[in-house]
Amino acid sequence: MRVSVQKARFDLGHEAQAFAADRTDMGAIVTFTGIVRDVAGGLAEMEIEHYPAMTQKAIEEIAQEAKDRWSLGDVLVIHRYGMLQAGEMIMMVATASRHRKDAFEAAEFLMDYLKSRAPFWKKETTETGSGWVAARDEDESALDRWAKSD
Amino acid sequence: MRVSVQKARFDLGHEAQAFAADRTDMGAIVTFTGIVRDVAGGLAEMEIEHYPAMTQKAIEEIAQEAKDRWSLGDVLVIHRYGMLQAGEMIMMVATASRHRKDAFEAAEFLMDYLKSRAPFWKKETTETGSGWVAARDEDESALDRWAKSD
Amino acid sequence: MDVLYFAWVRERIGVPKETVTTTASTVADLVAELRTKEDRYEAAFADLSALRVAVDQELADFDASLDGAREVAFFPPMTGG
Amino acid sequence: MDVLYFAWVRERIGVPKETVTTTASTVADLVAELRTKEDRYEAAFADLSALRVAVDQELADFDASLDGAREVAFFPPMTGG
Repeated sequence: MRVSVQKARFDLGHEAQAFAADRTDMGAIVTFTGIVRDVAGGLAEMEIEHYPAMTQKAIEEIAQEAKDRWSLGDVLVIHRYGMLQAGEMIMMVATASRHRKDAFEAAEFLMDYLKSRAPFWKKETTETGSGWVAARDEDESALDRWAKSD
Repeated sequence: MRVSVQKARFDLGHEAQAFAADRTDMGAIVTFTGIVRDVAGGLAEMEIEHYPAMTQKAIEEIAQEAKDRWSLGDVLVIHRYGMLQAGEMIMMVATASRHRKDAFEAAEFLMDYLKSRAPFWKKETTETGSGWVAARDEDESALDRWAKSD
Repeated sequence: MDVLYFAWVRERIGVPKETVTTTASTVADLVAELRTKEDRYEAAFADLSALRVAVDQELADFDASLDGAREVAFFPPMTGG
Repeated sequence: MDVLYFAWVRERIGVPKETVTTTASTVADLVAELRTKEDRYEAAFADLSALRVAVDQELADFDASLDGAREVAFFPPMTGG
């Protein structure tokens, strides 16, 4: 398990290949990559603020919960902060498992939790002004499906 | 949309990076990679047979159906045939969408269909002999969730 | 009509492809015809539930018509991905 | 006690962090105290449903106890990923 909260860019190709390399025990690798999308008005830049003392720990807890709930060989989470341009990669997760169902579900779980429970906030600046990205109701409700019944 | 049925190895890193590059309109990229898993007895090699006249067309139809059912910016499917060793990548899919739900669902849909509807057959050779990999009941039943109600 | 075999069906029949002259109107009729040919066909077609079929490179059922068909392929359930 | 603010909460309050001397026993008590200080606090805390809180770097509810707490952070709903 590796969790990296970083300002620097990362190379999806390099990370995906390194994560998948020599996993002869794992048949399935799923990756998710989040990219800064251009918005109406033309995105000039996106600034990602985070809560340094909390971020790493919060993501590690989420990743550990994924490992507890699914049969995973490995988990990787990279999340950037700072100033980003349209088209730049914000973050990625990767999961490895024997069968594809675990890898897919764990990656979706990680994304649903990162969206609403990891302490990041995004501010978009366009030609016409700037504003904080609002949380989407459907991101909050996406968490419901992972609620434990016990 | 790109579908490649090939004997040659592919570079997940290169493919993932190229697929994601400059997608300023797409915020979410999901990839799935299938890897030859080692099995009890020690896998010597895996041979993948396919139906050349049908494979490309069948996968293109599956990819087109994914594009019809979800809001996708792009779809990539690479599937190898021939002789593979443990740890080698068999295939990958990649999907791009504005929001993560479409990319995840489309990638799972593609995988469920490729597993049971694309004309590939796997033969494993171990130190103790060789045999055709049997289809798993759960792969067949995985298709049920994509059944159209109309 | 070209008849193709893949995976263990190919191994049991012994050839990947053959040309068959037939008046069978459905896939099931063709299978019935082939089964009477030789033991190796009987061995390959003994359990139809273990087989899948494609007519002109499209997945089909065993009761599919062969009217105008140029190529029929028999194989076990697919294991792609 | 250290009180931290992020995103638009930070912008409204005007500082990312401050040290507050308080006898508040819950987060809600602390919020009530802060709101009486200055207009900028009232502006930031006007709608609690738009706010989230962490106590010692763990997400918490507004009725969470501050007993032994060293750091409280206020921020809008998170938008990671």
